[in-house]
Amino acid sequence: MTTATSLHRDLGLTDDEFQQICDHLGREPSYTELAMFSVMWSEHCSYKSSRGHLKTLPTEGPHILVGPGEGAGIIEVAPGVAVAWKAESHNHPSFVEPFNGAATGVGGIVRDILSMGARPIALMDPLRFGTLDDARTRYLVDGVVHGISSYGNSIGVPTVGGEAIFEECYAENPLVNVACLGVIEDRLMHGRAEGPGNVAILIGSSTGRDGIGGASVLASAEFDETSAEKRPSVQVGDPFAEKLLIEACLELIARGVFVALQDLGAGGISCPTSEMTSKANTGMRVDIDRVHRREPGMEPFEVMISESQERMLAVVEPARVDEVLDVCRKWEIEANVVGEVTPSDRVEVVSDGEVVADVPADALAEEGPVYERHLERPGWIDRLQMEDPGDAAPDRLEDAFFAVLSSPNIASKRWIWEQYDHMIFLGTLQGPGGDAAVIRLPNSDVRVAITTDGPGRYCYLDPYEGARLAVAESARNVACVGARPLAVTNCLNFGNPEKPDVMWQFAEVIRGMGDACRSLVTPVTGGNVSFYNETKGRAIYPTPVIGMLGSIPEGVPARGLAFVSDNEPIVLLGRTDDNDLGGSEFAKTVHGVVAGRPPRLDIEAEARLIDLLVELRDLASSAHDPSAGGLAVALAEAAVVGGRGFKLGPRNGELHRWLFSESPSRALVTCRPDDVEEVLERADRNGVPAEVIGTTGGDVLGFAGCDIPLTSVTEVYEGALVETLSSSID
Amino acid sequence: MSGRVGIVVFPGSNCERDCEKAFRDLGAEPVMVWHGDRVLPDVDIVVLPGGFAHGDYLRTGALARFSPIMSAVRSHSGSGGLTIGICNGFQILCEAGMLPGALRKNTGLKFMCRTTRLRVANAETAFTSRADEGQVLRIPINHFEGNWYCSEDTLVSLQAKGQIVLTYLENPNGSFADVAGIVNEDGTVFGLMPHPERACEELLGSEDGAVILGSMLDHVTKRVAV
Amino acid sequence: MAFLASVNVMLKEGIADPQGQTIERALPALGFSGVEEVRVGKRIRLLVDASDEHDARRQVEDMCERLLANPVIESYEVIVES
Amino acid sequence: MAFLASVNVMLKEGIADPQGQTIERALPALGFSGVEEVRVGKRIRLLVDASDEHDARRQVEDMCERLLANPVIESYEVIVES
Ligand SMILES: Nc1ncnc2c1ncn2[C@@H]1O[C@H](COP(=O)(O)OP(=O)(O)O)[C@@H](O)[C@H]1O
Ligand SMILES: [Mg+2]
Repeated sequence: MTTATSLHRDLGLTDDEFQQICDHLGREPSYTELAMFSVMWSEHCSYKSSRGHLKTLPTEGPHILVGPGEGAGIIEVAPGVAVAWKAESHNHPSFVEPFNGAATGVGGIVRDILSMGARPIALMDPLRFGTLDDARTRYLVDGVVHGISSYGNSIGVPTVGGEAIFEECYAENPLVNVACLGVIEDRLMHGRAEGPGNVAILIGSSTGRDGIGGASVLASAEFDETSAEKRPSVQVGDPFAEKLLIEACLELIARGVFVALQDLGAGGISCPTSEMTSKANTGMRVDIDRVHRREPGMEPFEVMISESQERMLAVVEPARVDEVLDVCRKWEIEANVVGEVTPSDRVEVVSDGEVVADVPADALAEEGPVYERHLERPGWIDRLQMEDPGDAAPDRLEDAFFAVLSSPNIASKRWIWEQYDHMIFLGTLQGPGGDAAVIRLPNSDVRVAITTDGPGRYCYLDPYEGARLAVAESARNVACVGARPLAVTNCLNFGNPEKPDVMWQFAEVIRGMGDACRSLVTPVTGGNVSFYNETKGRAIYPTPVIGMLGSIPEGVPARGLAFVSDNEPIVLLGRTDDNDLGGSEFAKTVHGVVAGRPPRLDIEAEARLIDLLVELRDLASSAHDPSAGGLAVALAEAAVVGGRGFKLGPRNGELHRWLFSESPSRALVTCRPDDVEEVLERADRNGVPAEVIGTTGGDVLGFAGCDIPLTSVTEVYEGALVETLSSSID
Repeated sequence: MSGRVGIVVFPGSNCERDCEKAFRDLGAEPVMVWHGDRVLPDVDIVVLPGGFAHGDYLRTGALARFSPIMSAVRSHSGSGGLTIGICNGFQILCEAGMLPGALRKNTGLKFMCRTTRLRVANAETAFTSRADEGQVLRIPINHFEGNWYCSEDTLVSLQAKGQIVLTYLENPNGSFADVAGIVNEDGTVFGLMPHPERACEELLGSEDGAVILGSMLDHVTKRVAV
Repeated sequence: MAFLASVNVMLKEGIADPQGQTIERALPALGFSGVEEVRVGKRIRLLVDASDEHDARRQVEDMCERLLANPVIESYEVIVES
Repeated sequence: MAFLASVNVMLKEGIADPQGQTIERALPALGFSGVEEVRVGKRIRLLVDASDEHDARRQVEDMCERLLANPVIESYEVIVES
């Protein structure tokens, strides 16, 4: 074997890690082995900085069939009905090449879901960009949305929701997260290469030099000018190949052919060969000459770490190999036997009859380095929290209202979601535009609600509180559509973990997320960590994106955020704190300030509100939670989408505080006039403050003392984003 | 009411299950037909569903027209059987020359998924008998290449022969003469960009799609009865 | 013997080309004035095995007629190098 | 003075080209054997106002860098006729 010293640094391994590798092997690694370790021990694949903290998260509950550690979490949403739910990030690749970066991000999360044996049935795309006055950002937005649209639409999976948030801090580190929901059609798959003598079949696209060190290296090294050199390693997505891969695998899963199945993502074929064997205490002999290639003259190490898209590795009993190859032929997709499960605990790689790698599977998959990174509460955060939160009264309330409403963070995201097929499968009972999407599972009446939320601003001001607020809002959003929050997936986007303040933010977010999930009994079933979202030393806001999944009993009428008929009482549930303007959209857009403390959360009050919202399924004709933009925006959205105005009763105190405060644990509900007493009574029984603040109807938004015509509000809400983006270039 | 419906599945089709559900809910008997087969099962109606038949690389529907099943589809419609091409199916029918014109990229150069309002321009066809002339239907579109084109002369003759069946009230994609759906001269082959199968259930926002799918079933069950 | 062939597929004259128009609209903002009649089409390159250049051209033209171009809206030209 | 320019934009070597691969896989079924390395790119034609051929080329190359091509994954060539 040709060995390689010092090279390890170029591959992102520290001298110390290199020593550990030598210790594992009892010798210096070969070139191929070094490459395999470099991808498997990268931050992206090994979670070496985050593992210790992630362990503290609650992961178990009555509905959780599979927790973290597999391709996706598995949740039982109704007796005998299980779904897969998982989020991933594709931030760096999307910055380098927005269209393909986002497209391959979708492809990756879909294969995660598929690896569990589930059919992917819905996608969500939480996005973060810089501000739209920058042409490069507009180009990124256009490319990312087009990439998600082109990939998701052609594999026939609806994109039913997401987020689009624009802040300076994301200008050079846009966040492209994607979450996917799947349903187990036949049987749950596991990534365990049981049974020595079984064979490994590589299914899908041919292997090229795509992303040699792509995701791993890209996602594990801070950006700087030299990143240009990494560009040729951009991976191009092939949605058609993915579609064939999905159908072929699902047919084979239904036939019960697979012993084990895993996707190839970051780390290429090194990942499933080591992880599947490590889990099963087996080994694998891989003959890489049998890996179908797209390019001639590839080195063994290139084949082992290539991140060519649309590939899966299946473990199959020898007797059923032909069946697998036949089904793949029918779906016009390539498949080859590339290895065999061995009783050893090692991954052996053979090329031209020569052993080019021979590594303990555990060393690659399980025994990577774990770092207790130094963390420290930064001094700047105390100063920041002391600063004026920007809650002073605006000159004119109406101007402030329109300023907030036309902020791209608030205005309708129709321009984005109309580019996504959000209807296929005839299951989207509620698509983009609501608090959460409601999906009816195929061939059944079981309904689940999904949403994603990640208030980076709050987390910047106070990572612990911000994370709790993120969990609370996501749970509230699914409760608004009548669902009981069940489980959480997440995507944790942070700066450089080698910096003590970033690591402190991370630890605080984990602590906050864990506490909130414990209180709301919504275990964390998995997720993804993306570090090094930092350019030239400038880190993004700590941005944990929470993906909440909830279930709705059969036969419950779909409930949206829109005012559905005139003369209905508008009930505000929950307490409004006039001082909850820190980090608010009002403070940012009207005063240009992001400072102070985020809104205060009483998680018990949140839990009571959620119970009430679920209980009000039969009575409430609409429900919507005031979040970014506060009551003013929530009321406006309900009016615009419902096509009818409202009139509020008079109020004393500073109106702008009441209207724009972003206090959590609140919701607006409407109901038939005869039901209002019952609604208030139930609120009282649940210990939730409730107050009738107005009635629906008319063609004006009647904020106490300030009437605004619905038509102009609609124009601004629907038009603002399109306007700012229209200068965007394809 | 019955009616045997053959839904052609190309490798990249993705609306076949939706079509199956919509037709079954209307009381029909849908069966899936693999594009690689050379013969159709005994069916009254053939559906070319939406999707990306072969990834829609090069041109939408460009490769699908060469699928073995397509000659069987031709003779099916040749002998009076009904064929409907929805979205990608419409594109395939144009590429295959079974319908006039071609479909280009939307003028907005964006994929569009939204509910559109359609006017029934001809209610005398086997695909619109349940509608009244001029009736407005709310049915979603879902495409990047729905911008239908044909020559002026072709358009004139299509109009003269009542082959233009559906037009957009608000043209979303630049389609020539607001055309959303057309039939062939015999009235046996119907191609449209909107997805009727997505509008057959009140829960999904509209039941107007059932007007089209139901008309087809009326037609074939009548024929069967005779 | 293998010949390298290139095919240019363009929308026919008179058929509106939104891609071209979009680029044309975008160029002035980037400081390019005086650009007109922008048309966007496809370019396909391939290696074809043929007995001679003439045969290669014949094959590729045949591919265009049947697959690579749509005669309703597109025109094509074939370039063969040896 | 107006020059007619053509730009060929192709994916860089080594970058996967699913379109080309799909067409290549399909051709044999249509009776075209022996076709290889199919790559699909863009062809852009435009009229550019320039002082001379050299200036025209300079302008168009500039457009490629900034708008017509995606330098991350695509390479381009410019042909100027007078
Ligand atoms: N990138 C996107 N893709 C799809 N839908 C989006 C996207 N961004 C926002 N949306 C949709 O717009 C609506 C408003 O989003 P948001 O303001 O985040 O809702 P909330 O405040 O209830 O969390 C939601 O229904 C969301 O799904
Ligand atoms: Mg909400």
